Amino acid sequence: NSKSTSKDVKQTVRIGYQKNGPLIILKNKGTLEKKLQPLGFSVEWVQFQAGPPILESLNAGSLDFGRTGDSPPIFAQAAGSSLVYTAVGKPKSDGSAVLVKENSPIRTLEDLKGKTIGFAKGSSSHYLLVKALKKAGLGLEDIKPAYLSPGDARVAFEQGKIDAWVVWDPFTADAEITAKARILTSGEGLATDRDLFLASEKFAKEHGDIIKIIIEEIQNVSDWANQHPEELTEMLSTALGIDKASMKLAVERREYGLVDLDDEIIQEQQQIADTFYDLKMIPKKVNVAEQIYHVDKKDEKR
Amino acid sequence: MIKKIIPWGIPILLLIGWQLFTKLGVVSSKILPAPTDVYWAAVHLLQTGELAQHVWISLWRASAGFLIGGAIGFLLGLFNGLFRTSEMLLDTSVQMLRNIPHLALIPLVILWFGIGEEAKIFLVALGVLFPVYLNTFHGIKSVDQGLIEMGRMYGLKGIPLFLHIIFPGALSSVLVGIRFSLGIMWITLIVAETISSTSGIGYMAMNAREFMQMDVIVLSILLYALLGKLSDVIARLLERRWLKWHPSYENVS
Amino acid sequence: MIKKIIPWGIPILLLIGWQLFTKLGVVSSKILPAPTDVYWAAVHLLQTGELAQHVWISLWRASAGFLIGGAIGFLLGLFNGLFRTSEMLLDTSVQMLRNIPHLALIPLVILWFGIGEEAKIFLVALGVLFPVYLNTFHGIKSVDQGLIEMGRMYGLKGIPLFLHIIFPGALSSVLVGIRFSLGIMWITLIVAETISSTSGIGYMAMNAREFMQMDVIVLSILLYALLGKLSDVIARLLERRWLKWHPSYENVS
Amino acid sequence: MKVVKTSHLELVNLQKSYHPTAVLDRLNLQIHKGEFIAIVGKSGCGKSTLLRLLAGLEQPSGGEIRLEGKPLTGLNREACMMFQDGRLLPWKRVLDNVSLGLKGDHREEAEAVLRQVGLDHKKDEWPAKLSGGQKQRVALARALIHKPSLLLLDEPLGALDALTRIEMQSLIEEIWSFQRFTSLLVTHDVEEAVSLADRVVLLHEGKITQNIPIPLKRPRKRDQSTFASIVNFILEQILELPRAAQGRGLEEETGRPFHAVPSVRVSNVD
Amino acid sequence: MKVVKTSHLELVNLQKSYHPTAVLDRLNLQIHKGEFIAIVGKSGCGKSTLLRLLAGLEQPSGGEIRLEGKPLTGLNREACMMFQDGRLLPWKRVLDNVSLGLKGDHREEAEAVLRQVGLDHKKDEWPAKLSGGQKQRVALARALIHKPSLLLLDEPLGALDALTRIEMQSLIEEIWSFQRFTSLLVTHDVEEAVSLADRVVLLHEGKITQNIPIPLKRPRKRDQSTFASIVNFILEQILELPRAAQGRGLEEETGRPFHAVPSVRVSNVD
Ligand SMILES: Nc1ncnc2c1ncn2[C@@H]1O[C@H](COP(=O)(O)OP(=O)(O)OP(=O)(O)O)[C@@H](O)[C@H]1O
Ligand SMILES: Nc1ncnc2c1ncn2[C@@H]1O[C@H](COP(=O)(O)OP(=O)(O)OP(=O)(O)O)[C@@H](O)[C@H]1O
Ligand SMILES: [Mg+2]
Ligand SMILES: [Mg+2]
Repeated sequence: NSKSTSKDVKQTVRIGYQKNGPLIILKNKGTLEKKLQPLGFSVEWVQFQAGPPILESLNAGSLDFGRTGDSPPIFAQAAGSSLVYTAVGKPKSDGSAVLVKENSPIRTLEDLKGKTIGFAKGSSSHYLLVKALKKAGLGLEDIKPAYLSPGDARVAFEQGKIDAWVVWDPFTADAEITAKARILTSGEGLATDRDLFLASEKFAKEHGDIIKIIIEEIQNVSDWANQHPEELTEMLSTALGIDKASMKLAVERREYGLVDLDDEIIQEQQQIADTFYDLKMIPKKVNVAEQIYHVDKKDEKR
Repeated sequence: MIKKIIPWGIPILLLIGWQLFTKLGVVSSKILPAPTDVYWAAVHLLQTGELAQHVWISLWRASAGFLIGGAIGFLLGLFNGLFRTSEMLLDTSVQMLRNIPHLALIPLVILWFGIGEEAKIFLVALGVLFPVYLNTFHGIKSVDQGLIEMGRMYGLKGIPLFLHIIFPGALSSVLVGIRFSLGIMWITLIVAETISSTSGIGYMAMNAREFMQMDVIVLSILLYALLGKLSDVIARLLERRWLKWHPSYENVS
Repeated sequence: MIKKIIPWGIPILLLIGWQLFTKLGVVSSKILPAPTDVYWAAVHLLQTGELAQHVWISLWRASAGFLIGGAIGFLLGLFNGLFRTSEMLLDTSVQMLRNIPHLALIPLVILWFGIGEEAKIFLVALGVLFPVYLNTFHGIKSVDQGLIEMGRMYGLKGIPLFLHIIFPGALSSVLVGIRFSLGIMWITLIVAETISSTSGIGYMAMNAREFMQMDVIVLSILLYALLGKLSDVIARLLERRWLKWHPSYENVS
Repeated sequence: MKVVKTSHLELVNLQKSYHPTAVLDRLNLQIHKGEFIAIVGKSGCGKSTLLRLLAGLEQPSGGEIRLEGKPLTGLNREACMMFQDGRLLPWKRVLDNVSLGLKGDHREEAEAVLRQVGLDHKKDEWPAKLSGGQKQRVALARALIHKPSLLLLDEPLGALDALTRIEMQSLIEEIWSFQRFTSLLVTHDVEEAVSLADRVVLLHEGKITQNIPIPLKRPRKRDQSTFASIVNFILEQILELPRAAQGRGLEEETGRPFHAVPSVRVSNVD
Repeated sequence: MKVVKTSHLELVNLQKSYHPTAVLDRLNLQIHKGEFIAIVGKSGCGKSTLLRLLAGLEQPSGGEIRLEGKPLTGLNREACMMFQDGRLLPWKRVLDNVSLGLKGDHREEAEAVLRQVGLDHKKDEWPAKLSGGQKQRVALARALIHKPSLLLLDEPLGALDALTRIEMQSLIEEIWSFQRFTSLLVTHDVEEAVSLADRVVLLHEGKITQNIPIPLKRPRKRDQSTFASIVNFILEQILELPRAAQGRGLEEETGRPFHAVPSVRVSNVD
C-alpha cells in the first residue's frame, strides 16, 4: 500500500460531517490534520444538513468518509451503493424520544392510536416509532404519519398541528426545556440510535491506514468530549444555535465513543434493515454483513 | 410530418446516447440507471397504481394552487398596470415578496397553514403568482397608449375598455407569464410536497432521493420534463388560438 | 417626497402589526420572533461578521451563475427567436428542461459536478436561464416585423440589424426576464446552498430551519426581500435608462 | 350681420406647449352647433394637437375650452375622433373594429357603413392584411357609425386616391347633412376643405391667421368658378404665409382685405 | 421611335395573389435606368404590393422580376424603400433614424438632409413626439440619404400640406436629377405624378391599364396648360375606369386614342 505512505504526493481525504456528532468535534479540535500530515494527506471537511446527502456524495465519489444515523445507510445499501461500515458509536437512546405536549391527554403508547405523529421519514426516529408502536401492539397504519424535518416539526408541534413528535437530541432536550414537551417514551430498550461511520468502498480498499487513523481520532475526541461536557456544550450550542441549557441536557445524557463492530451490532443493524423491508420502504432485502469493513483485521488479511 | 419530428430530435438523441453510455458501463448503473431500467421502474409503479395516484394528487394540488395564485397574480398585475396609485402602494411589496424562496418560507407556512393541503396549495399559489403578476404588469404597461386613447374616445371605459383593448394587447405577454408559471407550478410542488406528504410526484421524487432510488429519481425528472412539454403544448395552443391576428404567431406549428 | 414613502407603506404597516402581534403574545416568540428580536439577531450576526460573509459568498455565486445562465438563456432565446430551424431543434428541449425542479436534479448535479462551487453555480445558472430564455424569445418574436423589414431594406443585416432593431425592440421584454431571473437566482441559491455548504444566505436560512432558529429564519426572509427590492431597483434603473423613448416608461419613478 | 346661433364649442385663449415650445398660442374661436369647420395649416403647426385638446385627450397649458358654456375637463364624452394614424385594433377583424364601442347588436349597421366605404368584401379580414387606404377607410367607417355630437376628423382621407377620396367626401357630407353633428376636419387638401366646410380655419405658428366662411351652396361642384377662386385664395394665403407672417402679429393681419374672392365675406379670428 | 436605353428593371408576367384573391395579374413593364415612374391607382389596387415585390420583400406567385437581366430572388440589395407607414424606430432619435444603416460617420449629411425637409430643429426628438407629417418627412429624409440605385417611394407625401408637399417634391426632383437613380413613386396625387415622373403607370384591378409618358421639360410648371391637360387626362382615365374597365380586357384598352392631350404620345403597356 505504497500510495498513501508516499509523502511527495499531496492527497486529501474528504470527510462529510453534520453539525452534531463527533466529527464536528474532531474538526474543531484539529487533531486529525496533525496525524495525517506526515502521511501526505490533508483533510477537506464538508458540511451537510442531513445524512442522506452524505451518502449521495459518497456514492457519487465526491466524498471519502462520513457519519450518519443508523437508517440512511440501509437505504443506500438497498440502492446498491458501494459503501462500507467502518465503525459504530455507542447507543444514545436516552436522547431519542417520542414527545407529547405537557398537558396532552396522551399518557400511554396505546393512546397514540389514530393520532398525527411527526417524524423524519427514513430517519432513526422512524425506526424508533415503529418499535414503540409495536410495543403497544400497534402498527404504522394505526397512526397518521406527518413526515417533517426536525425544524419544521418543531413549529408544527408547538402549534398543535401534530399530536406527538419523534425526534433525537438535541431537539428532544430543547423541546423538553423550551416547549414544555413531555417524554412519552425514550429510545431505551426500543432502539439504540447509534452513530455510523461510513467510507466509500474504493477509499477503504486503497487507504485502510487512513481510515484506521480517522477512527482512532474519533475515539480520542470522544474521550475528550466525555471529560469536558462544559466546553462541549459551549461548542455545540454556538454551532447549532440552540439554548445552552438544552444543549447541556443533551450532552449530559449522552456518552460518546465507539464500540466494536461485532456480530451483535451487525445483527442490530440487520434488524433495522429487515424492519424497513417489511414496511416495504426498501425494495429488496439487504445484507448488512456484506458491507462491513473491519479496520483491525485488515492488516492481518494483507 | 418531418417538421413534427425534428423538435424531438435532440431529446431522442440524448436518450440513445444515454442508453449506450450506461449499457457500455461508462458510468455504473448504480449512479445513473439506463433508460430501460427507468422504463421498468415506471412500468412497475404504473402496475401498482402508485404512479397514477401520485400524478393525480399532484395535478390536483397544482391546479388548485395555479388557479388561486394565477388569479391573484393576474388581478394584481392588472391593477398595478392600470392604476398608478395601486402600483405605488403594492408594487414594492410584491417585488419584495417575489424573491423569498419557498424553502425558507416553510416554517412560516406551517405556522400559518399547518401541515395539510392548504399549506401546499398556498406554496404553489405563491410560486405561480409572481410570473403571472410580472408579465401581466409588463404586458399592460406596454399596450399601445394610442389604442387605449382611441378606445376611450369611442366610449369604452372600465370593463369593456379592458376586454376589448387592454387585455388583448397584453395577452401575448400574459401568456408568457402563464407559460412560465406552469413551470414554476411543478417546481414549487416538489418543495410543497416535502411538508408532511405521503403522495404526489414531489413526494415521490424527494423520497426517492432520500432512499437513493436513482431509477425513480430519473423517472420523476422525466415526468417533470413531460409535464413541462405538456403545459407548453397547451400554452402554444392558446397562443395559436388567441394570437392568430399576430403576424409572428401566424405560422407557429 | 411623499411619493417615495408610499410604496413602503404596506411593508411598514406589516412590520408594526407583526411587532404588536408578537409582543402581545398571540404566538410564542420561540415560534415567531418579534421584529426587534430579528433586529438583534441581525446585529449579532453583523458583529461576528458572519452575515457579511454569507451575503458576500452568496453574491459571488449568484452573480457567477447569473452571468453564465443569463448569457446562455439570452443567446438561446435569440437564436430560437431569430431562426426557425434553431427554434425547431431546440425549443422543445428547452421547454422540457424548464420544468425540472432543481431539488429533483440535485442527485444528478452531484454526479456531474461534485459537491463544490461548480454544482452551485450550475444550479443558479440553470435557474436563471429559463426566464431569460422565455422572455427573450417572446420579445424577439414580438418585434414589429415591419421595422425588421425596414431595417433590412436600409442595408442592415446580421449584427447591425440585431443591434439597431431587434434588440431594442425586444429589450423591454428581455428586461422583464432579467427582473424575474434575478428573483429566481436567489430562490435557486437556497437550494444550491443545501449541497454541502458552510456559507451563503441559503445555508444560513436552511441551517436555521433545521435547528429552528426562528429569528435567523425570519432574518433571512427579510434579507431575501431586501435583495429582491434591490434587484428590482436596478432593473428599474435600467428600464428608465434604456426605455426612455417608451411613452409608458417615461414617468416611471 | 350675424345670425345668432347656439355656440357649441368655444376656445378661449387656448394655449398648449410641450415643454420648451409653444404649439398653440392663445387661440380664440367659436364653433356653432352643427357647423362644419375645416382646419388647414402647415405640417407640424398644431392641428392634431388642437383636435386632441378638443377631444379632452390633452389638457390645455392655458385658457380653456367651453363646451356648451361649461369648461371641458377630462375626456370629451360627446366627441368622437378619427386619428391621423388610424389606430385599428390588430386583434379584431374589420367588422368588429368598426362596431367597437357600440352597445347592442350593430352588425348590420356596421356592414352597411363598410359597404359605403367600399370594404364590405374585407369585413372578416385582420387589419394587418389591409392596404394603407383600406385601413384608413375602416377607421373612417368607425368614426361615422358612432353618431357623436362632435366629430373630429384628423386627415381622414390622406391615404386615398383621387376617386376614392371624392367618394368618401360625399359620404361624409351626406352623413353630416343628415345627422347635423358639429364637425372639425383637419386636412391638407384645400379643395377638400372648401368642398366640405362651412368655414376654413388657417392655423399658422400656433395662431389662427384666417377664418374664412365658405358661402357656397351644397352640393358644391368643383367646376364652379367661385369654388376654384376660393381654393386659390386659400392656397395663396398658405403660400404667402411663411414670408408674410414672419415678424408680423395677428393684429396686422386682421385688416387685410380679401382681394381674390370679393364676393366672399371674411371674418377673421372672432 | 424609341431611344435604346438600358433596361434596369423588367416585370415579366408578374403575378401576386394572397391566397384566394389575385392582387397583381400578369404585369409586364420595362423600366429604364434613371427613369422616374409614378404609379397611380385606386386604394387597394396593389401599388404597395408591387413595390414590395420590387424590393424583394415578397416573392411573386408567378412570373418574375428581372434586375439588369437577372431574375430577382430574395431581398433587392440595390433598392431602398420608403414605406407607406413611415416605420421610424421609436427608440432612436430623429437624427439616428435618418442615418440608420449608413456606414461611417454621416452626422453632417444627415443634418443637412433634415434641414432640407425642414426638421433640423427636431433632430434630437423621439419619433413619438413628432406630428404625422413630420414623421413622414423624417422617413423621406432617411430614404433620400441612402443613395440607392433604385428608390421606391410609397406615398411619401400623403400627410403633408400643399406647401410642404411642393417643397418636398422639388427636393425629391432635385436629388433625383443630381443622382439619377431609378425611381418608382406611388402617389394618389395626379399632379404630383405628372410634375415628377417620366412616365405615369395606372394600375387597375391588378393590371396596368395605362402607361403614359410625360413629355414635359423640367423644371415643370403647374400653370402650364399642357401640365393641366395631362393631369386632367389622367384623372379622366381614373374616373372612367370603374365603368370602362368592367368586363373589358386590356386588349380593348390598347387601341384607345388619347383625345385630351393630342400632343402627347401614349404608349400602352409594353
Ligand atoms: N398580407 C396580406 N394578406 C392578404 N391580403 C393582403 C395582404 N397585403 C395586402 N393585401 C391585399 O392586397 C390588396 C392590395 O394591397 P396594397 O397594399 O398593395 O394596396 P395599395 O394599392 O397600396 O392601396 P393603398 O393605396 O390603399 O395603400 C388589398 O386588397 C389588400 O387587402
Ligand atoms: N407629445 C409631444 N411632445 C412634444 N412635442 C410634441 C408632442 N406632440 C406633438 N408635438 C409637437 O407639436 C407640434 C404640433 O404637432 P401636431 O401633431 O399638432 O402637428 P400637425 O399640425 O397635426 O402636423 P401634421 O400635419 O404634420 O400632422 C409639432 O412640432 C410636434 O413636434
Ligand atoms: Mg397631425
Ligand atoms: Mg399602399
